[in-house]
Amino acid sequence: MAYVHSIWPLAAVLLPLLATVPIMLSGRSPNLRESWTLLAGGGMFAIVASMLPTVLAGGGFVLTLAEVVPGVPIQLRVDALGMFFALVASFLWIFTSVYSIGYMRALEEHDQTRYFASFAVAIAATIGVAFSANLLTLYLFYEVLSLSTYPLVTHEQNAEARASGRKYLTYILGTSIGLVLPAMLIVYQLTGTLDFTHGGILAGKASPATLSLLLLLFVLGFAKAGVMPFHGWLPAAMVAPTPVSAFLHGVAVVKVGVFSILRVVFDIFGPDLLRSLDLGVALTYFVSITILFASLVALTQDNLKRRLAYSTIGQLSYMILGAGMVSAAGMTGGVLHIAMHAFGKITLFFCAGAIYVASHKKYISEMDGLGRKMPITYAAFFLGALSIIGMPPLGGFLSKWNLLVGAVQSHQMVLVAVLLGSSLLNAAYFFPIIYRGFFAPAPAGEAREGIREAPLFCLLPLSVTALCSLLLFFYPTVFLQLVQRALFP
Amino acid sequence: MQGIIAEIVAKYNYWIYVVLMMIGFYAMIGKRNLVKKLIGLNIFQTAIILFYVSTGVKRGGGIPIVDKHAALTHGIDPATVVNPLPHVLMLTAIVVGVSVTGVALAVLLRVYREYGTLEEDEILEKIGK
Amino acid sequence: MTTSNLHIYILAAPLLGAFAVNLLGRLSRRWVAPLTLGVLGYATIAALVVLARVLRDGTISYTVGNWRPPFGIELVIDPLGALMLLLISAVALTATFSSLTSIERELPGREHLFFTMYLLLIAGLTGLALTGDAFNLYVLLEITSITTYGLIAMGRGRAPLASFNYIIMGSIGACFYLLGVGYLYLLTGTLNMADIARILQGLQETAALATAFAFILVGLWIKMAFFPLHSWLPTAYTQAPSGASVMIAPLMTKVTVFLMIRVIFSIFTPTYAFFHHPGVQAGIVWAAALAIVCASALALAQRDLKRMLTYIIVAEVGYMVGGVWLANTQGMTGAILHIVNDALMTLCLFLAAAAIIYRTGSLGFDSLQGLYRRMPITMAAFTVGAFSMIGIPPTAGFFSKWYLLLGGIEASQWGYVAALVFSSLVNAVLFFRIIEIAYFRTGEAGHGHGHAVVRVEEAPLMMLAPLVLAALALIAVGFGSGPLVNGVIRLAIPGGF
Amino acid sequence: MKQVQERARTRAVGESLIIQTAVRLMVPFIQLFGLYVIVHGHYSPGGGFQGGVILGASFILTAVAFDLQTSLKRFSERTNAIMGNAGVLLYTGVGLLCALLGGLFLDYSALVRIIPMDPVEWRSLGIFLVEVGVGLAVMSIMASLYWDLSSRGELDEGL
Repeated sequence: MAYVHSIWPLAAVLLPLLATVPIMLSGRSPNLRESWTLLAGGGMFAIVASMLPTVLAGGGFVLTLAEVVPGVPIQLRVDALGMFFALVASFLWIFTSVYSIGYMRALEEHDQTRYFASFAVAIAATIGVAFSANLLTLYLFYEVLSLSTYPLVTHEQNAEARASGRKYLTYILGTSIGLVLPAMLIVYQLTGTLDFTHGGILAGKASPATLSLLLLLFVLGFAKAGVMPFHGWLPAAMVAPTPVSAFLHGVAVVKVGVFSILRVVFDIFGPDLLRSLDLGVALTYFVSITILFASLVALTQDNLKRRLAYSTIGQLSYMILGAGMVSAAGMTGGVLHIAMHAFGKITLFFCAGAIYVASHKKYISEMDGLGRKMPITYAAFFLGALSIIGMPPLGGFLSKWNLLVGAVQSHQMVLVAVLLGSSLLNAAYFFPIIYRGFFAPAPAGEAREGIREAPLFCLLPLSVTALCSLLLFFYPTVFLQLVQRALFP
Repeated sequence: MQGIIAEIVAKYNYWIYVVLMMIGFYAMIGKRNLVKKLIGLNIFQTAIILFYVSTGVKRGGGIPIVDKHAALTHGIDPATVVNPLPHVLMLTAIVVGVSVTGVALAVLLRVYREYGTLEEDEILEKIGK
Repeated sequence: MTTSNLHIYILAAPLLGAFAVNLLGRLSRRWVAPLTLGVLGYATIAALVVLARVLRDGTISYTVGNWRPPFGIELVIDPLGALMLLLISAVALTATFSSLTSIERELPGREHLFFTMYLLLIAGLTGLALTGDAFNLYVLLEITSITTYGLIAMGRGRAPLASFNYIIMGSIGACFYLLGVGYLYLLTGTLNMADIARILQGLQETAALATAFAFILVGLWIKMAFFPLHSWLPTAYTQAPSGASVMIAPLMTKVTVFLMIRVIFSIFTPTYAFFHHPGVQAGIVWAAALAIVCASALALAQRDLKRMLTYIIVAEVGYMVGGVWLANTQGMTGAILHIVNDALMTLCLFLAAAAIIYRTGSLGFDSLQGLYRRMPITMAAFTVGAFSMIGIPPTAGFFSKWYLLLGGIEASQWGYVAALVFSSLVNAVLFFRIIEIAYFRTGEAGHGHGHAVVRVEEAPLMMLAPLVLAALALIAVGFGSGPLVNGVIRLAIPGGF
Repeated sequence: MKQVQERARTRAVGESLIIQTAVRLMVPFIQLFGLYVIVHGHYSPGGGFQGGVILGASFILTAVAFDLQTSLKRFSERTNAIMGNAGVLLYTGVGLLCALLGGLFLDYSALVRIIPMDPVEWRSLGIFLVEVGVGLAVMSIMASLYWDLSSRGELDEGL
């Protein structure tokens, strides 16, 4: 692949980062502040999209910032995999911003300036992760993301939020410093480079035992991916405002974790190495536990956002599962699921937030009959849930189908069972919500006159993302092409 | 046993400094009065100074002050004079020691003004309150 | 041999400045600030030029009074020394802005006395970076120590007592060093470092050399507060006037670590120091690991910001000692880079502490509540310093930790690697605890929806500007660590191990 | 004679006429000797340190025999501090002057540029200047060490 030296990757990262300055300065005038946010979001998406044709044509962009360690510069590079992720993230950020404005204003939240500033830094870091050319750069942006989302998690500032923030940092920083950093150093020690190279850099450099240890360190170390046992931060982080949950769990944080693992699996280890050492199989079995267990726990949750959180934990491991299969269809499905799950889950979170804004309800058991009051929200929720479960005609079907094919191709009937079983569980924890919303009688003696649809700023994004989930089933071409480019150039 | 005694006798000067040093060391650690600690420190330093000075000694060496003209015409036989360099070095070390003592005494004055005592136990008791 | 006098001016400027401040400051206090800043500004610029010159032409040797070494006193400025020279003068210059302001309040009427000692201390540190003579090193070490005793004793409350403990410990350290040099003198009959190294080549088997080495090492360890010889440091640095601690804390321990490197390289040679006594090298790395773990754990127990920082300093000394004794290029690079980075981080954090104390009068954790609203810029800079201590890229602290860890992995010293990682995690806990208090606890009841109006009370510009500068320097050094390592530090490490 | 007796009676405990008179006689000679040691220091045993200590001792002797105030009247704290600083400035100043004139630090032969003399003569004179500086500094430090420590830093009554 030919990489062109270009300033654009940096521009995509810097635009939201620099937007924090006017956002903080215009804290007294909310309208101005929000227009900066939207401007940055739109601009960033435009920059990312403008690079899309070149990437689809097999090209790419690269920019070296500074050589900080011999052989490892801080370098940004736009390739197909990164483009795929950046496209999803930057596109969804626009809607998250719009939704945030509606949500925060409707609830008259405090410290909105800090909120929007942290948000902008977070998206900059996310794009940075997507465009990282080597593990060190990725690690850099990964940490920036961890730190910039901390104020978002602790936004409420009460004891519970502080405790969650502490938990969040303990998991995220603890694993990244304690596991990823040593693993990265060992890789550097072994190979003298950290560059993401198609086909991996580790082949023939270390013993199988060392490689297994490294893989374990990376998979567990990128705790944002929520692989058990380091998943505990995700439900805890649900104390954050809902747009944060939507953004964290739909787009940025968790996907960054998965994306990092995929990067490492594809471009540091390389599928061939995994296959030759049977590490891929070990990986799939390892994450299967998370898939099933998380789905089971989700069934028991009454708090809607917590149920979604556990659902997320399960779905994230699908993506790693796909990568671990090291078969063409499996890997395609895994990567594709990043996008499909992002659109589906962000819809679900938007809906959860819209319900909270409209009715101040957090628990599923209280939501009987709400769907009749808020039909649009619930319809969107229905679409999102279908996509996550993997039903046609929604985007989620495509990725899950590919995963199933991949499992069959690699003759892992256990995985087929896991995938099917998990889908059933998904259905089991989503359908009751929808059923209760539309068909259960409203509890007697509760005044519900005031409840109606959430404000337009909330409603619009969730409708769009729900429709996108639908459209992705019919027009997945761009994403499929990117995945093909990324995996089989 | 014989060997050890011979060793000690042959290098008796070093053993004296070791004993002196240990006395100073003991005073610094064992004594509870801050001034006594300081005196211990001085003994400690003095032991090292003596150690240095003794390294310059030569059997039969005289004072290293020589007549200018004699030195210029005949040169100096190094065996006839002790090595003056350690002495000069120790002059500096003594000055350092004096400075340390001076600063330490000044500091002790402030300690005394603060706590009204120089006994470590009593000071710790007062801090603990 | 050179005839340029620039490097001696770096040493002479603060020395002359010290007494000029004392004399003119008696006439009018107005002289103190311009003189101090002028002298240090000059030293910084000159140090930059000297560094450039050393990098271009190689090591500079300078003889005082034109007496040929080994008879005369020799100054040796190698790339490492030149780097230290720049570090010392730049950090001192930055710190001075802050201490001028805080001393004006803490020691009114005695500014000239304070800055006399302050400049003498800087002169001593500069001399340490320059000297090529083992005995001069002792004298300069004591000059720095004595001035530090004095500066610390100028603090309030327990400061004199802390200073006295420091005097006892510091003097024992210096005496040990002197004793070690005595043995070297017995062995070689010379005090010039290069000369000693030359003569020692044939004497590596003697027990006296091992004794000398042990005495010198232990002496320096006491001076640098290497755990468990650290007991004097926390109270002394906590109780010192904040104008003094902003300069002492970043520089003293770091310069002593530099001295250890200097002694190993210039006197004993790395081959002897690291490989002659099997087991010693590994043992010291383990001791360093222990130091890091214990000091970090002790830091967790503190409820006062400045005191907590002092324990972190002790832990960082463990980083550097361990890095040096890993005995490979990566570890040594890490240790030297960490000397630079740690000086800057400590400077940043202590400047922030000084600014906070200037406004709130206390550094207990309870008094930090809501500080992000009251002093946003100070706390932003503090956060950068904290991130660097934790080791989050792209701040400088990450990169030195990178090399240290790499060295540890290369030497298969897993205990040390684990200790470093553990300490980073502990630092994360320590600093986020403070960030949480200062950011999310506003001090009012409840969590207060809506905008609680808190007046912004930033520290004066004289304290704020150096703080921001230090924070920016941390990021700049982080991005520039590649050139720094390749261009300076690699040159400073002799090959052969 | 009567006056002397009167003064002897009103004297504080420990102050003795004999000692005071003796000290008054001795001090000039001690100081002269101190100067001698400084001046001859650069080519014979002695020097700035030793001479300075002797000079300092003369002030301490006055303070011990009379009281602190008397010795401060002869030689005030302020003068003392200025002389001490000036001593160091003289020492470093000479060294720096050599450097500024194109030689190395403390390379006195460079001072030829000021007054053309034999470089060897200048070396001797240069070290002499340095010794004077050192002597001044040491003298003032010895004196102020005693003054400050004996009066707890307040310079009032003394021991």
